[in-house]
Amino acid sequence: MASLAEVRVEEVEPMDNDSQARPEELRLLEALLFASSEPLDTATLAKRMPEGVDVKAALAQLQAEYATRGVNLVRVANKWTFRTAGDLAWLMTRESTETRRLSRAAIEVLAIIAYHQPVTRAEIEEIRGVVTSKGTLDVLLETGWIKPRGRRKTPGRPLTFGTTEAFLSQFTLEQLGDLPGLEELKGTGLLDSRLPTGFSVPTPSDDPVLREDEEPLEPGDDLDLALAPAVEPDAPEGGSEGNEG
Amino acid sequence: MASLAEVRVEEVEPMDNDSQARPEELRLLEALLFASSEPLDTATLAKRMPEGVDVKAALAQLQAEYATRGVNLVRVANKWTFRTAGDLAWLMTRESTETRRLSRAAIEVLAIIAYHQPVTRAEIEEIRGVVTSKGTLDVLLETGWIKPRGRRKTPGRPLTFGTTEAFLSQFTLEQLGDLPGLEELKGTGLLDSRLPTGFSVPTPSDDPVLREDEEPLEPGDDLDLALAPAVEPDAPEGGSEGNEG
Amino acid sequence: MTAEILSFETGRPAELGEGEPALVVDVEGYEGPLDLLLALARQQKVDLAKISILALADQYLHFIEAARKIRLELAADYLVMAAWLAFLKSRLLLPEPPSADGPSAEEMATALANRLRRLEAIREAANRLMNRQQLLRDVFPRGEPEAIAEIRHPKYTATLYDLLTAYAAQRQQRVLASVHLARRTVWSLAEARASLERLVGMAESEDWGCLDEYLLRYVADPSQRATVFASSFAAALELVREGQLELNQKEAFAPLYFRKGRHQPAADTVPVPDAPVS
Repeated sequence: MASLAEVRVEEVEPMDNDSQARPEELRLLEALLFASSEPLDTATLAKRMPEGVDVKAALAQLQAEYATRGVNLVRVANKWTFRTAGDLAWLMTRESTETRRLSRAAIEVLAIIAYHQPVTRAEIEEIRGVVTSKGTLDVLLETGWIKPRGRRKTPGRPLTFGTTEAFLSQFTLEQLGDLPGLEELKGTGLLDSRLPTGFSVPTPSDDPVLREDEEPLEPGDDLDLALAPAVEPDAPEGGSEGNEG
Repeated sequence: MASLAEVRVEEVEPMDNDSQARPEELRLLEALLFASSEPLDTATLAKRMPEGVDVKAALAQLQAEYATRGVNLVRVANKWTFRTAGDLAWLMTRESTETRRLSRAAIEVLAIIAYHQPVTRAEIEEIRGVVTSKGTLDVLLETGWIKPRGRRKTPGRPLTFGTTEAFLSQFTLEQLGDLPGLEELKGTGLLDSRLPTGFSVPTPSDDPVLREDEEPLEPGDDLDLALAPAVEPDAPEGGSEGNEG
Repeated sequence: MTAEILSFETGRPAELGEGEPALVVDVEGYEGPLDLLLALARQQKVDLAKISILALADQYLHFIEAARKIRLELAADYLVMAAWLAFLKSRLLLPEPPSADGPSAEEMATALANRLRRLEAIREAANRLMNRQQLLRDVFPRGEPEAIAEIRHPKYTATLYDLLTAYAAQRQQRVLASVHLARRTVWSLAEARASLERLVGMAESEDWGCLDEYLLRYVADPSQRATVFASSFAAALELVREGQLELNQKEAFAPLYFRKGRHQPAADTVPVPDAPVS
């Protein structure tokens, strides 16, 4: 066995020689990105690189290098990060720390927020045809994937919800435009929720800049209360939202 | 820039083709080691690998592959883990400078060292009439403006302190002798002109040549211990130096 | 029904008796009336755009009726939808009124079909989203991140002026303090007597002088007054005994006056503060 190991190491050596010609900036990027558990954006990386390094080119090269490895360089929320290769999920199951299982209702609400954002609770309910329980929104808020982003300038000033960077990171999306099936949905006109307000815009956006029909949250906003405006805590909600996916 | 990136990616492609021939177990090990929250030993890795994989050989190959990269596969206490390359430690630290004013106590001590060097801690204390806290000397040593230069040939062999070149540079002095003497200090009104006749200000000198009553520092000198010989960490020091800042 | 569905929320699968109709078994899995409608529409196995809303309304109403026969309660949402569908059905069956306000029956049916399509589309999107590689489920970040260490370099500042001021103040303070402390703490008897003798010697006139006044002139620091006074008084008494000095005090605590002694003293004529001689 030991001898086999040695043979293999020797086989590898030519590769090492190759990589000595590898630009130093790849080593630096590699080290920075490897070390960090959080995705890093190009600007942050550039700041840490020596002057004159073409960070974008180096990242592209690094991404190509790692494409076939067990660890890939991916772009999420316009930031770069190393992640284990998707096809190795089977291997990684032990690492998985009891991932949250979202209820079917929660998954639907999350999708509606993602594809229709900014969207109010009433609009979510209009699409689903059912009252959203506070618990469902709470669970989603807890994941950190959605956030209240403002208030709609309509009577009652309802909260508008949108997705976060953590959402993009969770689903390995470079940007919101990469949502699966988004183009088809836009094509069918189904994203236009056709609410009487006429405010909805058919293209979802997580741009933190508020839309014309939104106003900012106020510092003292009691989001908790705002989430459950006039809904009974029990019966109708629970009743309408039964089963887990 | 974009075009450059493309060119580079293309250059890398042959390498990708190479790595397609890379044994799958290297990908698996890579992913496992990357995602693990702690170093893994060979036995644990072997358990996660498909049957018949020579884990030791694969680890050796992986280690060789990563040897010249920004991230190395290292062995810690018989367990394997990825670590950023040792020579890139500088990259993994963020340095920031913050401007701080020296405390009044530190400035006093510094001034006494400047004028009376070579001077021991006990002598400083005699001049100031208060115990000098270790912290004050630490801060001064940190500034790089003072340094221990030898030991006084008296019982206990206390350290003697003197100023450095950085001191001269900080205070824009061509040489230590440019520090104003007694008459100049009186002339500027810093010293009271009615001081008793015995009062004198030494002619400062930072001549590195040890004086007759000094002996050189020894290589293994534990300067830290020497700085705080037998002083209580708390009460008397802090109490006597309340005038910081 | 409510109760059963709540039990669903706790994750316990609904248990149904063998004899219950399959139709009702299904109702509990639905996320509200729209979901139920969508499921029924699926049974038509046609494009939702071409679905027969009339047939769908019929199916829904049948379903609700069947459900009500067995179950006492249905969530209000389902009943509202039933009512609306019954209304839509009647509108669809009747000829359009000539001057209809609001949407026509056809438009209402299309709107319902669109709602169903939209719900179906978002579900499909949700599925595709959830099937993406998810962090901590399929792909993993660095398990043992290496923190970027923040090294703070304090840059100390001090000016030459700071340095010289500190030095001068420190040295000066110590020197002056040592001078004062040595001289002022105690006025010895010998010092007091010498001073008094000088005072008396200088006093040419035969007038009374105020001892307190002289002493005050001597002693700049008021805190030294007590020791100076005590020593001087003791010295003065001795001088009186020797006949070199006469003392006078009008009453207790009144100022002490002195003048040069005129004659040799007699032991019994020594004035004492308590019994002053006028």
